[in-house]
Amino acid sequence: MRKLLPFPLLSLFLWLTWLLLNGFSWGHGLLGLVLAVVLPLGTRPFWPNVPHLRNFPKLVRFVLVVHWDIVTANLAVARLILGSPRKLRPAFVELPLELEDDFAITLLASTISLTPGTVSADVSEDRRTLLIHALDMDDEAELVAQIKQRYERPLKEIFEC
Amino acid sequence: MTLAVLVLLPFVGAALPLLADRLRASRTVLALSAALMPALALVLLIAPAGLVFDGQTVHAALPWVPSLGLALSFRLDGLALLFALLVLGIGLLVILYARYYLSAQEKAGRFFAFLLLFMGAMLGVVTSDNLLLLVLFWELTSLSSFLLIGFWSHQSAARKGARMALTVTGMGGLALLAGVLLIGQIVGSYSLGDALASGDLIRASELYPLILGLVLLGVFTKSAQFPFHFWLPHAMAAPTPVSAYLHSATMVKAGVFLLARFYPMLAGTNLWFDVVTLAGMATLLWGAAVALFQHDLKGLLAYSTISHLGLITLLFGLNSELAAVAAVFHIINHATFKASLFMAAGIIDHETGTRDMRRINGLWKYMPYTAVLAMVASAAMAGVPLLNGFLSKEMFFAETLESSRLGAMSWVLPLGATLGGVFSVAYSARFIHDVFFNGEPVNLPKFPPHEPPRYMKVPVEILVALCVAVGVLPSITVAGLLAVAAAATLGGELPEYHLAVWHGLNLPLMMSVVALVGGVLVYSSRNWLFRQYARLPEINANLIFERRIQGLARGAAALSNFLRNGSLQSYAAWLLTLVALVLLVHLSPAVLDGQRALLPLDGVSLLAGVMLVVAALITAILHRHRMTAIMSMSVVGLVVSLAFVRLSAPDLALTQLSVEIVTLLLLMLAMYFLPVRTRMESGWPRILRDLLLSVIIGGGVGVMAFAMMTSDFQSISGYFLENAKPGGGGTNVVNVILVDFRGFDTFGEITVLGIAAMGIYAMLRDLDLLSAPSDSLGRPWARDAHPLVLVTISRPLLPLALLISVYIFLRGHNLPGGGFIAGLITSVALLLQYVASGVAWVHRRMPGDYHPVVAVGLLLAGITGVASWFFGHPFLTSTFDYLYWPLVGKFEVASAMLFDIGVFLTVVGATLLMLANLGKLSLLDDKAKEGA
Amino acid sequence: MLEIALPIGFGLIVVALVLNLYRLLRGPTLPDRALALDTMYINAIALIVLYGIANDSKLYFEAGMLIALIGFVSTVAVAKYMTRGDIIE
Amino acid sequence: MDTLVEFLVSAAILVGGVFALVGSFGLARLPDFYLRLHGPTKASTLGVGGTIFASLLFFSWQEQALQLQELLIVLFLFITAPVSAHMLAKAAMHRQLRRREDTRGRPWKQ
Amino acid sequence: MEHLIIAPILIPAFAGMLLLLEVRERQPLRRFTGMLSVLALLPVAWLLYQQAAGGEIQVYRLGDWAAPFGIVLVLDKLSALMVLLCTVLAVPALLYACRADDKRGANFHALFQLQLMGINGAFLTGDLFNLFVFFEVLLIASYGLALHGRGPARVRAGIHYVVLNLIGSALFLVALGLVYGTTGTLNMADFAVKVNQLDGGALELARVAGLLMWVVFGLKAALFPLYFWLPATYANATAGVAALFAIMTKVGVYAVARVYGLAFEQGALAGLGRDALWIMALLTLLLASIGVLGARRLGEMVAYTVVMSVGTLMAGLAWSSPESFGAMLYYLIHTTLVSGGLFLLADLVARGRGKLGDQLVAGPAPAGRAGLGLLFFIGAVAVIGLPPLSGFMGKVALLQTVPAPLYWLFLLGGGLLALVGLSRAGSTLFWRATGDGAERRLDRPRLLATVLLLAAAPVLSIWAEPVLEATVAVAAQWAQPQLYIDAVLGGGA
Amino acid sequence: MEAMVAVMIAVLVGTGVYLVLRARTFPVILGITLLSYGVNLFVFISGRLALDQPPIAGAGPSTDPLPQALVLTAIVIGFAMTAFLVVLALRGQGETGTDHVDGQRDDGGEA
Ligand code: NA
Ligand code: NA
Repeated sequence: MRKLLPFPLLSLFLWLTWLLLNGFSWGHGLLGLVLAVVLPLGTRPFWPNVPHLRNFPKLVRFVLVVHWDIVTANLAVARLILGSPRKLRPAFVELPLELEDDFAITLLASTISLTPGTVSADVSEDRRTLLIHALDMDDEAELVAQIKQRYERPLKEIFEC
Repeated sequence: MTLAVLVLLPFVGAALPLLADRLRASRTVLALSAALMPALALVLLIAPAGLVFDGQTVHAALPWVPSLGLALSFRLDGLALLFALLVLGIGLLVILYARYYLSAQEKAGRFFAFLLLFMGAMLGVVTSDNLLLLVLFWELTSLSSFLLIGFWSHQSAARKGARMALTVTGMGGLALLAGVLLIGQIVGSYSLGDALASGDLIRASELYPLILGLVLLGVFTKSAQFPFHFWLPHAMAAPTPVSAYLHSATMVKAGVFLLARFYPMLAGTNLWFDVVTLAGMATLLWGAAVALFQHDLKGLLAYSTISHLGLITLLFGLNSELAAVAAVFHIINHATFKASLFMAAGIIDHETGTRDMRRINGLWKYMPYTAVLAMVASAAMAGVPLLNGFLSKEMFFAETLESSRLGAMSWVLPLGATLGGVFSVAYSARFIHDVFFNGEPVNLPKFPPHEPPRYMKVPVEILVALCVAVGVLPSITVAGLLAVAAAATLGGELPEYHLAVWHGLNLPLMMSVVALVGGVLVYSSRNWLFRQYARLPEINANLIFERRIQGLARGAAALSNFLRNGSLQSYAAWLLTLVALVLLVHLSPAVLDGQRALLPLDGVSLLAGVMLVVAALITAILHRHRMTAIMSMSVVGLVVSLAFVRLSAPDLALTQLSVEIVTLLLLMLAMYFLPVRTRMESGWPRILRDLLLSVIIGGGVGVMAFAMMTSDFQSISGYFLENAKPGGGGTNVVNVILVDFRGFDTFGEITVLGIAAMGIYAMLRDLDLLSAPSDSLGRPWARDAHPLVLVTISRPLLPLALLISVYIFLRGHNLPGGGFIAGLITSVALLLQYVASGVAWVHRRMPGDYHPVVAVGLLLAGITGVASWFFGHPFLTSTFDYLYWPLVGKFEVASAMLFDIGVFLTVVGATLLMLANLGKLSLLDDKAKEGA
Repeated sequence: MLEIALPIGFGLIVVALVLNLYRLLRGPTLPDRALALDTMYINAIALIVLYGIANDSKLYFEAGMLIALIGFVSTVAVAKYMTRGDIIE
Repeated sequence: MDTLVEFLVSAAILVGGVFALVGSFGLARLPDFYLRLHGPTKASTLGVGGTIFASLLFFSWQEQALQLQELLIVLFLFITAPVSAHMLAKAAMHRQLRRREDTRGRPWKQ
Repeated sequence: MEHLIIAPILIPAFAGMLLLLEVRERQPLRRFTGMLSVLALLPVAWLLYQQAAGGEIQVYRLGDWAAPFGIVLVLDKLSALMVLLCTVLAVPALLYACRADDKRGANFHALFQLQLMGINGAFLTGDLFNLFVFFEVLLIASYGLALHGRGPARVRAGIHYVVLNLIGSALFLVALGLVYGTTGTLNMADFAVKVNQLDGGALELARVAGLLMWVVFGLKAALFPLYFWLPATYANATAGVAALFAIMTKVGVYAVARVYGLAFEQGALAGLGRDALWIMALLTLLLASIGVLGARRLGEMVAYTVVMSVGTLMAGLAWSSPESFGAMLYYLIHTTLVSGGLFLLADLVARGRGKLGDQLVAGPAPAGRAGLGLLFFIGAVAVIGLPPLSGFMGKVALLQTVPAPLYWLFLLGGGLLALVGLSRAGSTLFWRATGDGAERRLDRPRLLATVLLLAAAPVLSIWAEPVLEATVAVAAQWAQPQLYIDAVLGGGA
Repeated sequence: MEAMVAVMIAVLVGTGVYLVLRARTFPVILGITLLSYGVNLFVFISGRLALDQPPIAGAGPSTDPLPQALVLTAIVIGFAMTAFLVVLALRGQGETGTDHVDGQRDDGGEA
């Protein structure tokens, strides 16, 4: 099983994608399954080290949180953009990373970018710090704490521990 | 048929000396091998000659190219016989002479081969019974003489002389060809017999002056008539046997031969008289006068030859039958004495090592025997009684007195003739006196000179003997031959004439006497004359000609380089100007007569259109800021894709979008090695010109587009819409067209892609390029080559993109998609791996040579096509069926899909072959930097 | 309702696109232009999706999906060019 | 079409359009690159998201079956869009683009 | 046997693909494959020619779709002749390349085969868009081949060649858009029928389409003022490639002949662009012969003779009588083979002279000077049109069938200029030699390839009658477009 | 709509022509690309314009599919040609040391 499905999450993801694309039918279910197995196997060499999913429910919860944040942040940022640019308080913020896994770090960076108002600008060479640009920052510590609490910690629980 | 064989014998014979040379045969054997075929030809000539003397004309014909009217047909009449005898007879003597003349180091085999080639060509000219064949042999004489004159190719003079002769006579030959073709048009046949019989027709034709001009151009160039005489003296750079043969006895006679041959066809008009006579007269006088002043022995003889050819030409021009007879007679006589004189000159050159008469003096003492022979021949040339030259010259004088065409000016002709005679005597006297007497030799390279080898003199002896025999007993020796030759020339009855040494005391004899006495007087005042001559500016025709040719070549190069100036901008402007002209001239408002209803224009489309226009204009305006231009061009691409969406072309939208991305990758790869900015280089005139072209062509194409869109038309497309599903098994008609109806186009298209990839690979291999060590702002490049976020995201995208590719591929037959787009998506996903993780990383995980992928893709497409043969169908016939599987249900299997997989693989292979190798380029550069 | 909402939606997005083009032309820096192009691609997705709704057709979905999936590769290439010069190394 | 559905679809379209415009407006108007970088995030999240939601509703209603295909667009965009932003930010920092003077913190050297 | 007609396309195509599969660059294997392919093409081309000579026009329906809906290949006498000619040229050209330059870059053999595929496809197709596709196949392959090897001059010429042809391709597409947009078809025969049913604006657009095609084909054929790319491109290509390129200009000539003969010989647009082609052809002839005279390298000189021949041919074509067309075809065969041979010879000479190459300045004598000199003499005589070789026959045929004073003047005058130029060149290269050249001895296979091509001059002369009969027969069929149209569209197929 | 498409084509062809006539390989590449866009659109519209009539059989009225297939082929070929030209430009840069279309060095000399 391990050999056939080295990355079960990926396979699941691919299978669902296939079904989303084609709609469900037995034929596509089968074909999608085949593809979901074959494609990760075929691209196996491109995956040197991938973290294993530890906690699926938390992942679901994380996704929902992020979506919620996207919506609310969008509203907030829209106000900022439409308002006077002078009032903006831009800042570069360095976020010390607790995450160690590349994949998790990337997910964190992406999440930060997806939620309006912050963009992850760089990852330090030692992968200990994430540079973030914020559109309008009130207090650096607060922002860091918020990110750590809402995104980094869940990610750590989902992929690492 | 003997005749045809006879003419072709020398050509065969040309191989023999070459063969002998190969076998390292002695020079005697070489000469014998060369002489074999001409001798045989001469023997074979005996039988037909008999018939000719009986008044018959012998014919032989082999078909060759009837479509062109070209046949290997020969005729032997008196004129042809006369010339055949000269060609073969003198040819044999020249071979014998050359055996001794050529030194041991020289490539005698080649020499004799060329000589025989020439002999064959000459024989062909004189015996042709077909006008085209005549021209063919005519040009062959030019070509073979080119080889002979240039035989001593290490000498600049020989090369130049050869080229000049070829150029001048070649030009004449081309003119003659044109003339002959016109004659053929009038006569309706290229048979010489037909043409000769159609003289009235030709002379009456309005093309006659043109024909005459063209033919005479051939004649005058070949026979070195004024003003085309200048090449002949420079042909003297040839070995003397060649001069003796070509430039006295044969080739230059081809011109006057043609006058004789075409006499019944072209002569008899005033135009003929005026042109031919005047050219002859001018040549006669010019040649005779200049000959006297030559210090080169062969130069003197060459100008004398020019002069005598002028005399013959003049005779033909007189439009009198007797004059024509005299001309033929003088041809014979001149051939004999001039050939012997050249040979004598060759002997002297051979024995003294020089041909400069200022150094050669008093040879009488050292080689009396040769001196006698040369003196007799010179006397013949001077027209001394009891020698052959006297007889024909007498006839010539007589004929000049007969003509009344010039009316009150008729005295000019005899006066000119006499004057020519005077100079002729003078230069003959110089040849005798200045060479054999006139004190002691001066500083000869070879001293003392001796008599030449015994057999080297034999040819001279024979020819001199002929001069004397004809001169003394013309009626026994030459009368018969002259009669048949003259009769053939005139093409009818011969006029009354008598060949005798003594015609009584008459005006012609007086003219001879005047010439003799005058000549001696002129010669005796030579020192004064030479001084006057030396004051004249020296005219070296060779130099002038060479300079002219060089100037011509320079001019040609200048013109060529002006047009082909090496500037792509100029070439492209020519091309586009042509297009603009087509549009300007042919695009009338009439094209806008369409009645088709217009589609409404909505705001979104309008704004999108404006965006495209703006982006395109910005691309053009800001093209010097390269990155900006690339970005604005991407906008154009995006809007074009959106336009395809809007205009019901989802397949095209997908294709355009994916191509767009790959193209941008490509450009970014290239930009690493290219300057980021373009300098302002075009001046305003050019920019305005280019703007004009852009406006005309862009506007024209736009107008045509509008005209097309607004007019209705009938097309074959209904067929595709109807048959896509039942016949092709798919509902996406575009895809069915691509893989089925017009699968062959697609086969070609993927081949193009594959070839492009191959060509790109070939260009990239071992290409050294310097990449920029810093960015456009002068900063060193960033350190982070493989950004973490990019790397991490790129990896799951690979299986995802592959999944999407499969999806796009499978649905292609029925819905937008297909192998091509799927292939591009896969390629982009793979390229992303390269971008994110680098070449080395990727190549550790997958083979880096994409040639086989392209090959397999193309082969798959090809084999799918071929497979239909086994079902009895043509290439690329597709088949499909519906299969039922439990659970899965009904699904379609089409051979076209296999073809589409071929497309997919080709696209993937080709794209990666191009871009991955382009990406690798920097690795080489890095290595180079490390090495440095 | 939809007849009103759709044109307005189209209008909003097209105006967004025009603003993107403005930024692309205006620059002033290369990253600005690249960002503008990237945004245009994204707005184009929205446009295509709306077009699908307007025409009640799902045929245009793949075009949007294609941009979403691989459109960013262009931006990545340009960004990599700006930082490293060499996009494949 | 059900009025409620139609209302929801219309609303989603308008939300999508507005956020797309706001994002692009920010891109056009904000004073430095790093600020402008925030604009497209709107477009790629709520802008596209709104239209996709509209599309989902619309086609699900039309075909009376759940149509989730369009979700893939959002999904893919969520995967890829942050990478663009990240890479562009790195490019901007490398080029040491001018930032608003009152920006706190400093970009990293590349 | 019915599939034989596609073999001239598929044999080189598959050979090219297999060569591409051979990744280890085993040169002998590659050479073997390439030679095998061209040698297999020889009997195929000959058989096809024999079939076509029977008079029946064969139509091959690709994908089993009838014209005008599917693409058809059409084998008539003209296309069969061109395919045969291409094959005959390809064998020595490849032989030479195998002994000379094929290793100087990657993928030579695959490119060579696919080039043949493109050329043969262009000759055989009966569909205008498919003609475009095969044009692109042959062009992209020719780009690769033209750039084979190294050197700035080659790249410079390559850029010019490629860019001009890219513009040409764009123009061709515009023309095809107009063709489809007015007549609604892409099949050549169908187009010929439909174009005569047009009127009004559509007819005007079709006229522009036709004229744009002439421009495009004129660019391929290298007519004035579109020939400027040719001398540098050909002169800088490696010898085998240049020899093969001798047929490339003829593809342009063929394309004009094909489309003109079908659609514009008679009917609504009869004589379309004929006068312009005539004038351009004459100017080409004149300027190219001036170019021959002014050339500074032998390769360039030969390239200019190729342009000269294009002028000669196009004028013969523009005269548009069956007789002149027959004569033109004879000349086409002659000039293709002989100029191919001269390109090889130029390379032999250049190699023999070492650093000086084929520059027309005095230098060391190449090995085998006498033999090479003789070959040059033969080639020059043939190219100039002097008797007794094929050029003379061809020129006489053309002069007889194109009785236009200006043409006579330019053809004969051009011959004279070429005579002056070539005699100077020959004299400089073979007579003015100083000392011995770079190579000790001539390479036999290279010499053989050269001799094989130049042998065309005497062979075509000796057997001028059968060849002329054949080309006249080709012309007779060409002059009856209805035969072609009926074969393609007829029988309700 | 037709007029706007015609204007688009005109501008694309016009700018393409202008850029093709520049002296450096890079603008020529841009020009060829723009020209291709314009020409592809031109071929495309030879089937006339139609809104929301994708050429899917059995799905209502359909626009002319043939030009679409032709343009697809043309796009692919155009891509191949552009790629070749780009690499050729690099080769030119590498061998002549300049990106001038005639290989003229900026100092006026020839490589
Ligand atoms: Na003397
Ligand atoms: Na690289």
